[in-house]
Amino acid sequence: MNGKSVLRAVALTVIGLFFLFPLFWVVLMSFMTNADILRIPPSPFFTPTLHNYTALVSGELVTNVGTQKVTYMLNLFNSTVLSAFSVILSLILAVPAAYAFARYKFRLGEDIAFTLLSFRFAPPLLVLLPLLLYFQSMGLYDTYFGLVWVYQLITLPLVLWIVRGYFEDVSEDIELAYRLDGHSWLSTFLRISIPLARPGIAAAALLSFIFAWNNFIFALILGSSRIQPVTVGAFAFVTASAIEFGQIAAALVFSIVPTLVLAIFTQRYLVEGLSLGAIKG
Amino acid sequence: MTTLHMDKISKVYAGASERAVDAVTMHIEDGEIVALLGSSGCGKTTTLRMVAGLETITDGEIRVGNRLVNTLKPSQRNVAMAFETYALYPPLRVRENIAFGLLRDRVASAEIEKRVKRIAAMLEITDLLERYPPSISGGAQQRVSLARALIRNASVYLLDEPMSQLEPQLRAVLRARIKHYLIAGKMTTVCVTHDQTEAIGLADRIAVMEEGVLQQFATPIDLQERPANLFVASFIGEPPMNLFPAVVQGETVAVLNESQEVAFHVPLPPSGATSRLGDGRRVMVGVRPHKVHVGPGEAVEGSALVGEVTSNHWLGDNCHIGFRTRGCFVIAVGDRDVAAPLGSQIPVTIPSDAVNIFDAETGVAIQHGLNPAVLTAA
Amino acid sequence: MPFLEITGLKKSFRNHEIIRDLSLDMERGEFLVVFGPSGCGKTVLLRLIAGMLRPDAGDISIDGQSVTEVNPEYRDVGMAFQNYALYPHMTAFDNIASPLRSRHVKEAEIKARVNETARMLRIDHVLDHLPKALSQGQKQRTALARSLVGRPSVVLLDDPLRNVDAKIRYEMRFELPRVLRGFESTVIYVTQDYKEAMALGDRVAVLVDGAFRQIGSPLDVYDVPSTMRIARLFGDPPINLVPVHPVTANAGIEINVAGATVRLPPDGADFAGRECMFGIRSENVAVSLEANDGIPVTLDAITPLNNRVVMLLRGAEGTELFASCPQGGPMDRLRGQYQAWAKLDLAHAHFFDRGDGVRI
Amino acid sequence: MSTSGVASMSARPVVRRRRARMAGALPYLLSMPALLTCIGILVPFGTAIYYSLERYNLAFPATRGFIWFANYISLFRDATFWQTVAVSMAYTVLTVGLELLLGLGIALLLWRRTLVTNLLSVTLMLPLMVAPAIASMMWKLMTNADFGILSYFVSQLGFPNFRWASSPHTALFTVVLVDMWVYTPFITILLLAGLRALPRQPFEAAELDGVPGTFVFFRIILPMLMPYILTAGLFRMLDSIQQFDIIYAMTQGGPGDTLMVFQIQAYTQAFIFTNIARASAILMVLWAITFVLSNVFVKNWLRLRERARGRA
Repeated sequence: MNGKSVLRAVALTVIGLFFLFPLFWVVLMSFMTNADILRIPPSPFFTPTLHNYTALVSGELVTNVGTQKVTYMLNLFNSTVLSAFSVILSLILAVPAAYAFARYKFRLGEDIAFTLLSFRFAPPLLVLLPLLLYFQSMGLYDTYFGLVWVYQLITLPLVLWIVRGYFEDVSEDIELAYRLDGHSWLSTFLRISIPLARPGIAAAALLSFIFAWNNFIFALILGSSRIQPVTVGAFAFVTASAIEFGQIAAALVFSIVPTLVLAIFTQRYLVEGLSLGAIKG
Repeated sequence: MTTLHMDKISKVYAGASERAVDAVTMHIEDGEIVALLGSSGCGKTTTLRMVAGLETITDGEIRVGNRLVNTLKPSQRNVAMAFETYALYPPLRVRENIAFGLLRDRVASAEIEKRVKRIAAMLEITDLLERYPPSISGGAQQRVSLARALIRNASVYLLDEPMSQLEPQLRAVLRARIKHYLIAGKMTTVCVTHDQTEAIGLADRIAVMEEGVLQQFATPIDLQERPANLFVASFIGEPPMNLFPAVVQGETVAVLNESQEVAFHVPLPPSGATSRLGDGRRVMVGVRPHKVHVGPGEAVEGSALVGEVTSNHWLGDNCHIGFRTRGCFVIAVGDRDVAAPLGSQIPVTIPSDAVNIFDAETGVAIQHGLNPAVLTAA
Repeated sequence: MPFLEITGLKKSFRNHEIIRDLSLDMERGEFLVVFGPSGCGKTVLLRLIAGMLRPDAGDISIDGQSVTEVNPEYRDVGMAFQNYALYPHMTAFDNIASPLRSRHVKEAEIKARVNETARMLRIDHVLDHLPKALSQGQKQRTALARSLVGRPSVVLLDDPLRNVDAKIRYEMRFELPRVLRGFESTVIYVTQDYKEAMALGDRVAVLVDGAFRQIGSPLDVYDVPSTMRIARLFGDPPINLVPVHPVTANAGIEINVAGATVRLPPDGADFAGRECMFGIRSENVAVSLEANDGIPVTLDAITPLNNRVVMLLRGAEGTELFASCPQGGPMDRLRGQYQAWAKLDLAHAHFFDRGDGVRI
Repeated sequence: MSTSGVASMSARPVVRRRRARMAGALPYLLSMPALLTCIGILVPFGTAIYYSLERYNLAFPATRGFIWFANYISLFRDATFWQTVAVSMAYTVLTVGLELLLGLGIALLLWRRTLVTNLLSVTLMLPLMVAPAIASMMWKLMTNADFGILSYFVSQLGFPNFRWASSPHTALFTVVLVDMWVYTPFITILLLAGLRALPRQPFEAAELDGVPGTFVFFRIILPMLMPYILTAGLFRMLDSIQQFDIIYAMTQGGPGDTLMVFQIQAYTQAFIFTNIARASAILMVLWAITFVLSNVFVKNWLRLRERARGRA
């Protein structure tokens, strides 16, 4: 082994440590008692306990100050509902539009597409402030529907631009061949275009689910604790005083596990999704 | 400008069980132009890349001149290569791309200028010198890639599918100019191609490869007239060789038609060929289409037949005639003026010296031409 | 009345005219080969006929009915694509069955017809494969079967042999006409390979710059090309073209080719003084190494080509000329550079106007 | 060939439909639902512009009224606003710059495919999947003065009173570090995809021709990677300048107003001081910046798409 490859190995180790250690440590903490956490020097060797998790699941946090009710399971449920419905709505809205933008060079087409894209880059608060006031007067404040609709700000452009790229890759000749076989436009769309773009649609759905799940600011502003997702719920945890650190860690772990699991499925598509399909190999 | 010797070189890719290249031996003379010919996946490109040093050699030895190059880095082997995918440097202008390879040879800039100009003129890319590779057509990029390789002073020139993307009108002239350039500069060249017309047009000798194995390494004329086996016979030549199943019967070879009946007999020469072939042996009979004599004309020794014309493809300088005779479909190449209207009956002769006989099982050639000369014995 | 009639077809993209005033008549059951180099507009033409594009002007009618405004699915046109355009998620059987399914043909009937078509094209053993499991040749046959199985009134074959290997391509030249005869369709066959065009077509339509510049038999197109461009498209090696300036001398016309004066046979045509291109095919140039007879040239390279020997000659002023002769002569084993003399067979000479390239 | 079929020549359909009218409208019909949603979001955007031109504080509803550009004028005269601009810029430049350098370095390290690099590139995706707000909280736990493991490590290294985000001196450093943890993988993954999409042969050609490594890096790799670098950089820049989640979850803009970047400042104005107008004006300034950036971005991106497509 020469000096160059030693250097390389060291660099790779440091990189691995930097990006993995925080996850590792938080998972470890979530299995520690308060006493373990507060021990100096900290040690990765301790008797693991599920206490933090059972407390979260049962909704009763027993601390040395007393028992406190938490609704973290509700937050998890909210995250799931909000993300799932946002994705479904986005697919319904954006897949046909993605096809239109991919296939037809129509007037206004690019303009509309870019307007939709620009939402990805607009400061969210700019829209949220007036929306909050509207929602309050329209009765949409603190409703799933209202939030799902606002979530379209993130998920819709994502689905639109990823799926558009995939539709562009569906050969026009294949569609034409199917039309020439005597099939209508609609049947061609349903039986050829959609199945061939399915990997893209799946990737877009999974990625937009993750993005919706990870959102923080929308629910912080547009909902009360009744409908807030885990991101906001965990924040309330951290700032609340009487909660044990192990339980915070457990809550954080709870909130990241679903997206990490999904990420494993989306691995292949991640790059395209993250760059809105900008660099498709 | 040196010899290139490959001795039983083999390649097994990591994780593969088959040999991509299997004990290939080729001795290439100084200044010789050799083509590696075969269909995709036959190992020809792998062989080339082993010579270049871009693939490790699993087994065997490669020598450039007297130097064993097995473990040398590509840059130490002094070889120049034109890649099938062009491998141009997109951020550099065409001119810089071509001159790039001369960098380390420390050629004076005036000299570089002169050589670039000359090679660009030969390959008709003078107008493109200031452009960037992505902005020019595939055919033009291929020419730039060729220029980059040919301009170098290397020991061996490796050209991977060098003309596959050229415009058809340009191909013939560039092929001839490049051949002239290579011969004039006494450049030892190995050219990989899947196109047999390319190989025949360019090379002094052709190595036909299939499934990693060198099938035959011979001059174009030998490959056409004395193919070593059925693979070479059917791979070389446009139109490809007519092949029929046949049985040795006494002093003749009986050619069978599609219904396995005897269609016609090819007489064997009285030189004891029968004993060598063995009575009753199943063989394949091959006849080059351009050797089939169509029409009455002068007497040719061979099997005289009558065929019904089923297709007549007139191609300007010659014509390809397809005819059926007693259940056999035969393709013949005739002059442009051969009169063979569709449906007509024409006299045809298969000259004895145009018949190649192969073993039916192994495909190995037994005899080329039914004259005494015998190349291979099974 | 023609079965397929195209009149005055025009199509532009972004002010760039791709199809310019193209017209064509075809009889029912006719087989027409359209030959065009890349970028000649053939893809657009086929899309116009198929109905995926609408022309800017002109009309397309099939069997007396204008289809210009008709959706592709109602045109009764079949098409085989250069890249096959098979449906990757369907088996070969379902691919071929697609045109029948759209017409609600009974399943048993579909089965019978798909099998029959597949047998004709010798792919009946791979019908349950997905396209990705098929070889190039099988893909191409599947695409062909799909375009034919519904017996459409017009079949468009878009360079269907381009992506298959040379051997299959050559075999299909013999097989295709036989298969097509079984279907009675009116067929337009597009190719970029001049040999394929000449081999397959009784009539070859040469598509250059968005219009048919010549429609005729292979013999017409090869021996009497209407423009210089067309002359160059047919023949390998391409026809030699040399700019000449004919002058009247010695009671005849003389031109200067590669530094030598050549006297044209007196055939009446007088185009002395006109700037033109002199064209002569390689097979009409004879080369001799001994006789000091003809145009002095250097023989630069010898490149055999399909049982012929092609020679690159360089005359004075650097003019390059191709000559070719059948294999088996003294040229076979030459290597390197030689002094030689070229003789032109002026009976097969062509002259084109140097401005517009039209034949003189 | 038998003609047993029903659908031979005679089956030629008689029904012929015109396509012209339908075909023109189709793309609009398809994009209509998405378009309507888009309009539903454009309306509040218009409203926000209007708010920024009003005197509008929820605590004093009676004073509401249209005042043209007075909000902007007072904004530009206000030192706190310039502090916001400065912090936002510092945050953006630091995160994007450091992440690009680190990301490029890591991508180059991972370029060659081995078991280790493949594993590591999967590992790198994990931080990216963690919600930025959650990531911030994780780091908050790790930098806790009482039990944080990182606090312990730095104290062992000789900085016993390193206070991370609670000190105005190190707060910016802390949030930039978290941002780097979350987003460097984004840049790495993008650049790695770029590197791996580069054709291999030009590098083989350079190897064969014996071209020096530095020359290859600066004249070939870097220019070829530039579109990816620009895309990644601009993407990150647009996110960074609008950063909210990480900073809010870590310090809510503190300590003091050390970390009052655009969106935090606007949030504070709106929800602490109920000054909707001022918040809107701040956000409009931010929007103008992102608009310019995203236009640059989109142009570059389109070129990239065309090139990628042209090559494929």
